[in-house]
Amino acid sequence: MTLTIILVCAAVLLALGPLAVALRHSRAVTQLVYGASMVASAVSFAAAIAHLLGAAAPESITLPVGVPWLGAHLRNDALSAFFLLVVDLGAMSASLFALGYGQHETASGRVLPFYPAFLAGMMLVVLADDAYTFLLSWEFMSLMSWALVMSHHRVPENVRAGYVYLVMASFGTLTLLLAFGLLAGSDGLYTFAQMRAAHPSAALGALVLILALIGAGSKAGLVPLHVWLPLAHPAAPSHVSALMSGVMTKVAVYGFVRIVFDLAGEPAWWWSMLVLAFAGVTTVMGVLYALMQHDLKRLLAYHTVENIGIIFIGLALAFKTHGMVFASALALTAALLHVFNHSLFKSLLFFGAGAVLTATGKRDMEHLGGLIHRMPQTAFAFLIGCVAISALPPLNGFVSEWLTFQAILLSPQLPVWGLKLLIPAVGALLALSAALAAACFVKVYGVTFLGRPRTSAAERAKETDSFSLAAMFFLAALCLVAGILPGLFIDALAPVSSALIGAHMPAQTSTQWLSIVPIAASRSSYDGLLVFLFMVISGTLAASAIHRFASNRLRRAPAWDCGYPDASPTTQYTAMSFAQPIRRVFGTVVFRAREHGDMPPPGSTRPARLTVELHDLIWETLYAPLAVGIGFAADRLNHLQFLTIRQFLSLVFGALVILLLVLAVWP
Amino acid sequence: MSGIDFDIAHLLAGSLVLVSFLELYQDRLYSLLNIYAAHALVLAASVAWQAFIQDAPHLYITAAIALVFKAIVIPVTLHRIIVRLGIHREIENVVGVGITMLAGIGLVALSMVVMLRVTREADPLAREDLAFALAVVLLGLLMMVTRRNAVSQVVGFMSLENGLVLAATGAKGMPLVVEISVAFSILIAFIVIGIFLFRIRERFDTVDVQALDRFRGERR
Amino acid sequence: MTFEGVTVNPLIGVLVVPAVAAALSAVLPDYRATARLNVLATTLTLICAVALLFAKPQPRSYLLIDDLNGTFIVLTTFVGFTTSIFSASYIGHELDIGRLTPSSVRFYHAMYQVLMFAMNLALVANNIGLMWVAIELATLTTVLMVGIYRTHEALEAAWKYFILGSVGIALALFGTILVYMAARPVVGEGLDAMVWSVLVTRAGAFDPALLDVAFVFLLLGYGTKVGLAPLHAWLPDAHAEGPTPISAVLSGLLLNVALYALLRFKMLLAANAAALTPGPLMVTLGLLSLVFASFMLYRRRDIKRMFAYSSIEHMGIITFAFGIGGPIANFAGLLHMTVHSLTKSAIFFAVGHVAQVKGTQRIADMGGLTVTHPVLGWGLILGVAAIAGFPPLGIFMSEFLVVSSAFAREPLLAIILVFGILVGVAGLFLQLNSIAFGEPRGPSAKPQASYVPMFIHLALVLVAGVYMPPVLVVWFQNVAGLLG
Amino acid sequence: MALTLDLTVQCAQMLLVLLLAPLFTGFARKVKARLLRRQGPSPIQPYRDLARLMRKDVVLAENASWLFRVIPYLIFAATWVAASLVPTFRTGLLFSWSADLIAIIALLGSGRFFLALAGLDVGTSFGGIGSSREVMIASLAEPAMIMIVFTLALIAGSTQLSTMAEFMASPEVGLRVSLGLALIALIMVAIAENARIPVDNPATHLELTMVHEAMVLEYSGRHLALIELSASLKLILYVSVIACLFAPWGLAPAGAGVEALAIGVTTYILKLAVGGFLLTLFETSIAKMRVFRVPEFLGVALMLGLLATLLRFVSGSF
Repeated sequence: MTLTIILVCAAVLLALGPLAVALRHSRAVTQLVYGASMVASAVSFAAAIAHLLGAAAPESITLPVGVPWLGAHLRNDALSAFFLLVVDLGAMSASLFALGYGQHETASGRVLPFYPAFLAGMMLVVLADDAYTFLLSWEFMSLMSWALVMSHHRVPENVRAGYVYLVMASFGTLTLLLAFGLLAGSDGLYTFAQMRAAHPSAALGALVLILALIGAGSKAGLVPLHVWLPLAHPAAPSHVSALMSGVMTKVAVYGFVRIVFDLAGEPAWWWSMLVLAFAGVTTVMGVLYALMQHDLKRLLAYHTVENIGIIFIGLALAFKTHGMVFASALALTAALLHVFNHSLFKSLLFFGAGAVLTATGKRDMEHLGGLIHRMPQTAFAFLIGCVAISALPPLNGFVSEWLTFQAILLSPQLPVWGLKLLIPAVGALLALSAALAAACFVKVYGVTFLGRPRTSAAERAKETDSFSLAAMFFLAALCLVAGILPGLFIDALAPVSSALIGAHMPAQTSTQWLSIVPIAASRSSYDGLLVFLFMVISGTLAASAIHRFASNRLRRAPAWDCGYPDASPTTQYTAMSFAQPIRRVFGTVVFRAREHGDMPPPGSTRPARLTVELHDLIWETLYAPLAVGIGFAADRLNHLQFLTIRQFLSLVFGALVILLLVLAVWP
Repeated sequence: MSGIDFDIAHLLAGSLVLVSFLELYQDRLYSLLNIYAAHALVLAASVAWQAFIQDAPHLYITAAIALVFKAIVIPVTLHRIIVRLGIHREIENVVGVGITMLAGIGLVALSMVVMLRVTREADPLAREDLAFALAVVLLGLLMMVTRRNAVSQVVGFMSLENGLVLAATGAKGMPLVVEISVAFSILIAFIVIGIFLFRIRERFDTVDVQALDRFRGERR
Repeated sequence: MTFEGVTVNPLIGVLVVPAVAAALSAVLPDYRATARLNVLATTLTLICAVALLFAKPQPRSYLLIDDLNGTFIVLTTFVGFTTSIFSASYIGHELDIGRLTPSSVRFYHAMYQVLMFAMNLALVANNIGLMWVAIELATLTTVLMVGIYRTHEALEAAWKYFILGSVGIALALFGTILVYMAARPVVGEGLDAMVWSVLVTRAGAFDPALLDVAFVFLLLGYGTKVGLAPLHAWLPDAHAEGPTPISAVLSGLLLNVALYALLRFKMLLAANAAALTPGPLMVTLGLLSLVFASFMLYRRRDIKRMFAYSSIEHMGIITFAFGIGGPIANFAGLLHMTVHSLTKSAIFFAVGHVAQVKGTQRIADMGGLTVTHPVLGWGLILGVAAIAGFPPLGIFMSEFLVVSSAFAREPLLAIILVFGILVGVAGLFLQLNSIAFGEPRGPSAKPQASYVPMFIHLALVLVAGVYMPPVLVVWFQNVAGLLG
Repeated sequence: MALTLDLTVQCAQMLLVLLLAPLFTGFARKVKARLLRRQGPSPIQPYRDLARLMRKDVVLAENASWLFRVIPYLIFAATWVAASLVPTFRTGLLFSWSADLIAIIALLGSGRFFLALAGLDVGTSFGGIGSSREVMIASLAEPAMIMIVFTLALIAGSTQLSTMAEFMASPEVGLRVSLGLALIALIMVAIAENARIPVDNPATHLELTMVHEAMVLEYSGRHLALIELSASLKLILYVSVIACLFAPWGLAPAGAGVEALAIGVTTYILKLAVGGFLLTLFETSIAKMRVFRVPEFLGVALMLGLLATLLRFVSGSF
């Protein structure tokens, strides 16, 4: 029953696209489209929750569209229901945000038709039950998001970003197509049920894993294949980049989980090592890139790469090759919980960035500052997002990271030697990236919201509209609830992990005081609620005691500036200067960072100039040579266009002679 | 099919290949046209002989077309066009004559190997004919590839077409042979008219295909 | 099919109507009348073709209707019909800006109908010699139409097309003669040895070696018409210099008809077990043209020449699909042929509008199409997305089937195929970015011709991508079985 | 009955830690002064400073936002909650299972996060210097700390501090190389986190060198008092973690009677005294490093932690 409701919602969303084109001249089209998509995703969200919490049996429907002799199979099992829940929650909040944000959208004619179709595409990917429907909705999702990225096409960078994104998306889809080709075999068993029944051999499974890792990894943003993500996400309008970062990457994770955990059969021992290596590198590189940025949305996009790394660390530990089913169940639950948490706080942060963008018209942090006085509510919601993404208690980011650490701690019993050495290293990388993430978000919040406004645009900023604020506070509240009562969410994930791995974490709600216990109480437990209550009580206790017994008088005075006459706002720390110590520690190796100071000769009043030179090594060593290679090949082949007729004839003649020679030689 | 008929047919087909070789050797347009006329003549003889052996009257029409149209009308018109275009004294050859001849020999050997390997139980005449026809076709193509002048390329194409007619007549009882040769004649007529009608001369001041190519689309 | 009491056999109708129309338009003085006659003639032919589908006449010695050419006849006449609507307004505009004279327009419409006649004849011909003559006639008419503008480049393109086409046709004739030679000892002399329906039943007994040589010549002969890689040289210039409706017909239909002829002969070889499988030949040519054409997209400066190379790329994919063989790949090949001709002709309609609106075909001089002409711009983007193989349009399904079935059988070839497709998509969108997006460049006149044909085609491609009518599926499947 | 006893012990623990913290800082300053052969203020001087600061009124910068005024209470709450969960004189505290060692480190992390934000809020460059250096140090100290936690968790089989302490007190812990490495790494991280001499000089006001002081430069009155108190709480937290893990003798077991608690308290105070003396001895014997040599210092700590974990992962005996 729930599946039909969800499909109706998807159909409504698909119908909204042409409707938006038809009504493009009417004034209320923005409100209509976003309102309708919010309602549709809300209904579908309710259906998904009903299915997941009710632990209902998987339903499936076959529509007569698609490959003629196959039809389109759609199925809503526990895994799909969870990811559908994540997609619809993101869609709902993005549409709510867009109700307010959409007013300021200049190219709304290019955003409205594709936005609901993008949502429908994501929902269908999660429900697809055969290779054709899966890839169709996967590629349709990419096409729609490409169109959204290209909505501000007058800016050349956006056009380039859209182009890189589309080429990488096609590359990813074709890799997945090869993976499905392997699973389907030569007589075309394309439905997932047939693929599961076929029980692929170990070698086939390994190849499918590699192809899925490349295909889904490129859409999710694993490091060597992440280059499009920081280009495309900032180029899209804010509510779309929130969806792309927070939700589309999760649909890519769903693709990986569905192919590798569900269809690819028994995992081999080295699978987790491969995924772990990719994940560890992704986590650290993502956050190091983010630290070097001063464009707000690019920084958040790079952080998506980091959090995808964390999710894939959880997935890597979730392979059940080592017989320790509970450890795998814990790791999978940790990964899925981080999927949910990340979609919450990443969307919240992108909404905040969107609100700042509309208020000041600027994305570059170096031109912002002091927004906490002018946009207090946005600042508060953004602060909650920053604390959550930096994995600090009592919010939800810490819970999933803590579970991942517990999964890592369970691994010494693993028989595989390689894992014994790789896992502590990845544990160290995870801890390092958590600390660097906290540093990065101190920079983001401090430079953007605190301090004094660095430009007049930041000075004239005003608070955003109520819809955007509603969306932001809705997500902030969810972050807090997921941080305080993680047990509820972990129990909701139990059917998913038992479907995929056959076991799930011990029921959390039975433990006292709603704390979460990964394996056994004696081993480790964490109680979000109590820690939060303790902090609130001790904080208010201290405040009231001091205000009653000690003084509560307060007066304002100019800040201490070592006696300099006019402390202009430019003396404040900027994003690049804040990251300078960390850049000096990590940057020289990872980005070949060099600083060139050029001091004026004594007596001249020319300002000194400090230039920082950073290289994106991955782009320069992997993608630039590829583009140069294709350009070179295109140039060489281009000469074939300008031959004389005689030379073309000699081509034909050569082909004929070669074929005849082949015939003569052939037995 | 008694021995003598086979030998004569064999002789005529072989001589056609020989004339094709001669054409390869020529580098002056006048002599090229004369050799082509001879080429058409031999073809007409061979088709007539085939008509006699297979006592298929319609082949006589093809022989007549070959004789009248290809041996006389086309060379004369081309002759007059060359004089009008004033290119009769040009000597042009892209690849050295020696290399062209060697390539020609290679091609004949290739066609022999391909064709003889093919038909063992079919009657020998058809097999021989096809081998020679393939040789003439390949030589015609070689000529088109190694010549720079548009008219000599057309002559190459026409000798290629003669090879086809030889093959068609060699295939005993093949219907539509006449229609095909008529279609080809129209095609050749188009070419000749094409040279004249498109006033290649006035447009490009020369019929040298090299000049023609300067006006390729999307100049580099 | 009774028609006011006159029982007109649709098979004859499909051929007679264009022939009569050609004669009439050569005679009619006023060019506007010939334009309307052109549209009327193509509508009548379309009706006959559709009628043909239901009243399946028995194969006769010269004409044959079976599942394979049933669909292609309808496709050809339909695209001919929509192109005639487009060309009516397009040619009118070309006349206004003086690129064509009224007499040349009359000549153009006559040649258009002769081309329709030739293609229909080639599709329904049962006699392989007749099929050869029909394709030869089609080549001649397109040569004349390509050269209709009388500019230097047009003449050079026509001349190149003429020479290469004639060489191709000569090779095809040699192949046909060889097929006859192979058939003669088994089927007996005379007409029967040229009748395809007889040949396909008796092909098992032919001499395999002769069939192989024949197929080589046919592959190279008709391959030139299909525009496969080493033989493609005429195609880009013919598309770029000829009038746009002719590029649409050339790209959409003539390539299909040539490939259809090749498929007829592939069926012969498939029936003969001993003959060398044509698979490897077609696969190599297909991959060669796919990868070659994909790389050529990058440096193109003329919009029509770019889409010509895209046609070569897709013909490469289709030939690869038939080369791979197997029911799924063959079905995908047939589907790809149908959907490609619809999409490519739609794109050429759009390109025709763009050329008229921007007054030039050079990509560097046009830009920001979605800003100046939103409907045309987004139509072109939809067309390019369809040709690049994005869902939910038809080509995605055929590429899905080809790649997945190919990877299961020959992984290495499938990887080259995927590489070619990816490079092609990257090249196509690189050019599209400069045409459709960014700041508007170049003049932007008001478009005359109607967008209706373009959007009809794209709607059909969308339908083919989502829901295939079952009757079409059944035809394609049993033809896929025949193809081996 | 047991619940009330546990509750009283828990409250006793929270109060004990709160009261002892300033004393411990005062004692450390006194010992340092004596080692430098000068008189030095009395150990209870910090209490007088706190009382003085509490009475003074707060001088806020014009640009300071509401966050600037809330942060001291947040930091104090986080640090106090963390400190109250560390077993000092008795293991098995009532609320010890609500947060394990990783959660305690994370609580300190959020304290540091807000302190860094406070530094940036005022909008002068001093706060920026302090915050950027603080997060650089934290970005190396935290992974080292997590590595230490991994080592200890693998040895003790749990990340709960009380179970670890009980395991450390039990005989089967034995002498292990990884424990030695973990101890050295923990000491180095403690020094870095509490801004002691080699990493940062707590007593200085020289802009170029200070890290922790730069962030709190703008605080005054009761806010400054709270931050000073949190700093000393954090110091005593680290010392008691080292004590309970690496010197667990005298820790009263879970249900122990009054006299066991008394022994526990006395040994705890003794351990504090020894810890304070050793800390100041180490501080006076070493000069402050340049800020950009701190990464190598903390790099050593991270390597030691990683080595300890690797040894632990590789085989049970290490």
